Amino acid sequence: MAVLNQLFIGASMGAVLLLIALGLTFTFGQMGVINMAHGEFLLVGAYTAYLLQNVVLALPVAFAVAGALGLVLERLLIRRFYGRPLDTLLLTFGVSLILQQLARDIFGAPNVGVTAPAWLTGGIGGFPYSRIFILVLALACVAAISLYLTRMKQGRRMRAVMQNRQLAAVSGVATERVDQLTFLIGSGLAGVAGVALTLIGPVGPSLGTYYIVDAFLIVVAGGLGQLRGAVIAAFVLGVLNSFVEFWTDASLAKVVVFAVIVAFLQLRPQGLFVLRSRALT
Amino acid sequence: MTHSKSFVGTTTSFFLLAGLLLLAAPALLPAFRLELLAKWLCYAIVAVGIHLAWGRGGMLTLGQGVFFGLGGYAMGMHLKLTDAGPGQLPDFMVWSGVETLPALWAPFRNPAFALAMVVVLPTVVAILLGTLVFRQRVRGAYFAVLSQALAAAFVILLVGQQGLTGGTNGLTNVQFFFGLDLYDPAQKRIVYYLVVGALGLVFLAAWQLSRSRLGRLLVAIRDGEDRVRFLGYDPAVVKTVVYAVSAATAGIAGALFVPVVGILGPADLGVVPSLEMLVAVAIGGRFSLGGAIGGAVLYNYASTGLSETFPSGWTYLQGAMFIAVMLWAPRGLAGLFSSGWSWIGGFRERRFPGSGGLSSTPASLPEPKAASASAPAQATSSTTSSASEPAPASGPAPSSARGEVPA
Amino acid sequence: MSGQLEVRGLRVVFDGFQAITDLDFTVQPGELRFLIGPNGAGKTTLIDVVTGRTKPASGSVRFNGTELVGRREHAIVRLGVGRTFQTSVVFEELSVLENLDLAASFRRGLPALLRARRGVSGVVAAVLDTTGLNALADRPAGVLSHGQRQWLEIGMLLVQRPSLLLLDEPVAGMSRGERERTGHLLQAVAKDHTVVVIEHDMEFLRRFASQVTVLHEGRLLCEGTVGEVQADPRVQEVYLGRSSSKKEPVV
Amino acid sequence: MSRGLRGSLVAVGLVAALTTTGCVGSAPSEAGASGDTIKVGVLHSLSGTMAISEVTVRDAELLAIEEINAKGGVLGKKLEPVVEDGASDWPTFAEKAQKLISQDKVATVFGGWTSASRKAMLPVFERNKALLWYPVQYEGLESSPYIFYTGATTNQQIVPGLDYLKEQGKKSVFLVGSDYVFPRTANKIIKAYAAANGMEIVGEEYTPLGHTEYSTVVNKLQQAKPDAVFNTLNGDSNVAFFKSLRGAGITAETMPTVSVSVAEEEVAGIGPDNIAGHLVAWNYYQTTTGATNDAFVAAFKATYGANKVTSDPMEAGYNAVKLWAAAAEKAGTVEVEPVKAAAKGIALDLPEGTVTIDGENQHVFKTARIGLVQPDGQIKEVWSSGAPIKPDPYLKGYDWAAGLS
Repeated sequence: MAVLNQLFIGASMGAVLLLIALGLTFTFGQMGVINMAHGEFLLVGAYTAYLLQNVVLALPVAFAVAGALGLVLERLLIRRFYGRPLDTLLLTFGVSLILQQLARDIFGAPNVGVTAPAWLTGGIGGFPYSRIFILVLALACVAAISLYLTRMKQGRRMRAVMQNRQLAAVSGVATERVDQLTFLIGSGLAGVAGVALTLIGPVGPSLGTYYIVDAFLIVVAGGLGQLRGAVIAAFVLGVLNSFVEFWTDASLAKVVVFAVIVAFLQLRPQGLFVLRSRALT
Repeated sequence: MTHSKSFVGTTTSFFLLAGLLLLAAPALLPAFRLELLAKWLCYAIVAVGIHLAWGRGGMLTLGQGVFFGLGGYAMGMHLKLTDAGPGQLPDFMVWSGVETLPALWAPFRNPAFALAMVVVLPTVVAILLGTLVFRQRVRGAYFAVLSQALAAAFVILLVGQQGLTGGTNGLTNVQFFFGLDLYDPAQKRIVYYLVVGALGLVFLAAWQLSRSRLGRLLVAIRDGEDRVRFLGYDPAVVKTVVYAVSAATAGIAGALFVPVVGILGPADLGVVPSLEMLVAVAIGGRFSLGGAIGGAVLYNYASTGLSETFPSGWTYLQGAMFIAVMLWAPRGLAGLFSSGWSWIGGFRERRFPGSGGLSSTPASLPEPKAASASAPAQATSSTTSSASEPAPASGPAPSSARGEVPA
Repeated sequence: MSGQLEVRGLRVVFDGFQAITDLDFTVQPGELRFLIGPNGAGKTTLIDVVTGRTKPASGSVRFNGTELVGRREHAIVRLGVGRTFQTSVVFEELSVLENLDLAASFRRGLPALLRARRGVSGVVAAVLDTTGLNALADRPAGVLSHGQRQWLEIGMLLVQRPSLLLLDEPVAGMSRGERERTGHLLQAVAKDHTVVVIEHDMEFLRRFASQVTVLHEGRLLCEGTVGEVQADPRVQEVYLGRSSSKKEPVV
Repeated sequence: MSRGLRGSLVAVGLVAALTTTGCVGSAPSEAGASGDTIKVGVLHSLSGTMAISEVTVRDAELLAIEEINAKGGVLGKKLEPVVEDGASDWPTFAEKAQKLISQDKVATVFGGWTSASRKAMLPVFERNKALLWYPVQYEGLESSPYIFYTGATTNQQIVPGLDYLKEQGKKSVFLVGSDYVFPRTANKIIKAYAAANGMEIVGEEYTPLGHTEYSTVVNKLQQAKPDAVFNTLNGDSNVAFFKSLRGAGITAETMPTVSVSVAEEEVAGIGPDNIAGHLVAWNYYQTTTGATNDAFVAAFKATYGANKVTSDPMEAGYNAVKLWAAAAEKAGTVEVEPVKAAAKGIALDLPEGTVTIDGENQHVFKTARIGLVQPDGQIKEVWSSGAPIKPDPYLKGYDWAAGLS
């Protein structure tokens, strides 16, 4: 029973990791923007949920709000930085500081409460409904994204740009539009993740900082821009973390997970899945 | 070497001036400010290492705090033991209920051992991580993220071992430094001079390294790692060596930080402090040694100054500062000044972008360019071409760099 | 003279796509061998395998009897195998002289590398002369013209004194005069090195090549002198027939 | 090495000049106590992870300063607060403390929250013979001659909490805490207490500060099935912990928790639904009865907004200012040594009741109160020690604690 419970906990941790990393597979993985402000997009989603006090309604609204903010950021700043990924790190670190302080000034430094709907409180057989909800939400997001990328025209363009920007550009794809869209979706997904986080964790100005390193690690372990990779990495690391924590403690679990990722990158330096590139660097 | 004799003169006189100012500072500043300056200079020492690893070698090291911490703890452990006196336990161990000195601590009573560890510990960790990571050609953003995660893991480890490390509190209340009473401003001044001396030495070492063939090789690796491989060099070795040098530098800075500030805790070594060390260098100019040092001092000066003037709102300014520098001065203030300089000296030829001569500063491109005119189209890369490597540009114009980010 | 290259049973697969299939290929010491074939024939892939950039699925590559497969790039270079890239790769921030010096120093140990360069070594000076880059020695490589870059790259190869040189389209994009000079340079080099050149330019081929190997779709199509190869109907088929839907410039 | 380097040299030169002039320019002004005002330092984290807790303590301290000024100030002079940001970074606390002392020449400093920040500041105050008022409950085992502790020490909060559990017949306890000095010391005390009082500790879990994933800890709780949980988690972690607890269907009826770092503010962030029915141990609640508290709550809401709550650390910060002012009035000066001497035995009627400074260790007498979290987010007192408890930071008065310090 304890083991079964722990397995479920691992899966649900994986789902959380997946949700927070999904947006990043777009902005970091596909566009190469080391977006340190990703955590603050989670924050935007979380505060959206706080303002609406309705988690379900907040999901689309947070997607829109965070997405719009992402678009603004892309238009104002990030588009000047394509091809300079390391610079985006510092740029977005600045953005992250500002957004955090804004949150502090608008909503106050203390945590705020988000009331979960009645049907998400409680659980079944020791499995909390909120966790099941997050699991389903994560899988739904993955399904939606892969449908979008494979079935929809815009999504296919996105993949084309990602694989070969110049070829896509000369084939008539408006790469700039695609960039905007990619950033919008990536940020929007972070907003959705932020809403989900309100079910399980604190909602305060520091929220983003708690998740940002984990999110990056998932994307790295999964392979840049690889949806499959991110899904597998998130669940494997979630389950691994939960069991190590169960047998030892939370601090050690984090260290072990890091060690495993470094060891894993010895075997697959580019993460689980690789997009081939012919560039000589 | 294209610089003229008169230029060498200018260079030297500038550094002499800066050195003199630093040496004269104790006479000009009250003890409290001098202490701050000494702390900033510790960060300046870290900056020298970051300049080497990042500015020269293209290794975006987000975990410099780890090495800073290793050096600092090695020193701090020794100082806590001497403060406690023979046979006594450091204060935090008493609070944590530790009754016998942990075996890990015992050798640190020996000053020679502790001093050696200041350099050895960071070097060994850097070599280990570097060997693992660089051999597998993990680089760019991957390396950045991994080094950041290293900082996160390191802090968790430190915090979790309270009896061994002092936990979140870290090592506090260090009073004596090899016989110097740190509570006495006059004796503390000696520590300041030590910091200045260390900075001078580290500076000279970095200068020599940059001038040497290894320095050239490092730039070559930054701009075209694969190409260097086909010149018969193993970039992994060179990168690991330089990474270790930068780690040792950070270790020295951390060791000096302890007597200067009197405290060292995980809060100074984690993800955010490590990022700040990097940001300071970016602001000053990562391609330039002087820029990196100046950036570290300036950034920490500003952060102290701003937080004194606007205690509740200085985060905005800090954030805005990063954005402004990245937008308008991606090569940092050093780059800005150098453009200003050449603009003033209008007689200077308006150089073609990318032709920074022997300068460590690419004249116009913020990110080091790939060495190639364009990538060999028929080569299927077997290497980690990651997102953060500079994209191969088809010409020197910055705009062409756009969009070739291999996903 | 050493520099014998023997490729046996080579197979290279990329994600299920066979880039090279069962290739046998031999170059004798002192030969100046040209490698031609349409796009996707596997020419560059072959060089990539020899220099350790790409790992083959199976097969062996022996250089003077030493197996190269499984060795890392820099180790292969140290065995005396040098290459250039299709489009020249030089270090733009370093001067021409520094580029050459760096290439020439590759056998130095770490302590020696820690010293700054003093003066110009004999071999570098000689190559500066050979490549005609003397006047530009102190200029950053970033300002060089296309042709000058190609020479610099060949120069970087020469200062390393490899016994086998693999050149990937060394005259692409060069003016007529530049090609001419490059051709003579190659002939001079081939006197005491083994040289393999990938080249499309038929005129260049006719003037400077002795032996030509034609690859097609990852297989060896034929080998022989320029005349023999040009006369071979299969070569004409490949370049002009149905399979040559790609716009491959055959001059 | 031409342009870039030369530019950077200019940068260095400029920086050096800037630094020197900047420092000289802002060098010591006139002393804090001179002129028409008395400068006092207020040093809390206004940025970083600790801002979440410390900002409101600053607010409470500023409120106390305002109130004192409205009544004519101290010794006929208005108080002028110099607010500094400790930025959740311990050396910054030390640095700012030094700055307040040597540059602003403040008469005293109110500040700190975490033990780490206090430990960092302690040598600065001792070295400069300056005064710090520290307003948060802490792990004890300290008594600096230059610090006044207006929050609870362990025998005023943790021990009463344990007494209460024992009274309720709880036999087995599970310890959950953040990984830092306060929870570790507190749990050491709890284990000693349990050993002496026939209680069993069935588990002990530490999580990193800022940890937000408590499913596994909760699973361990479910396996261990303790009668009660003693919770020393800090800040944000509480939110995740209580959400996980509720998600797993653990209620206060089956497994009550006693928290020592969860006050009214944190309850709002956790969501009252998620924690209602659980216990907390403090010395003050917003609901504490008495006219002084009513006035304090009213004043706080009037100044900072009707939706604001008051909490124990805020009240302790507020008290610190009032106590210092009273001591200074009594001493007739703001000089450190006379104020310290005058502070001994001062008793004031403050929101939590009568607060007396213990001359021995510079802590204060406090009434212990166990509270039950209400669904509206307020905390209802369910048990109290009746009279203020004498502070005993080294637990010298408890036999079972003999081996602890």
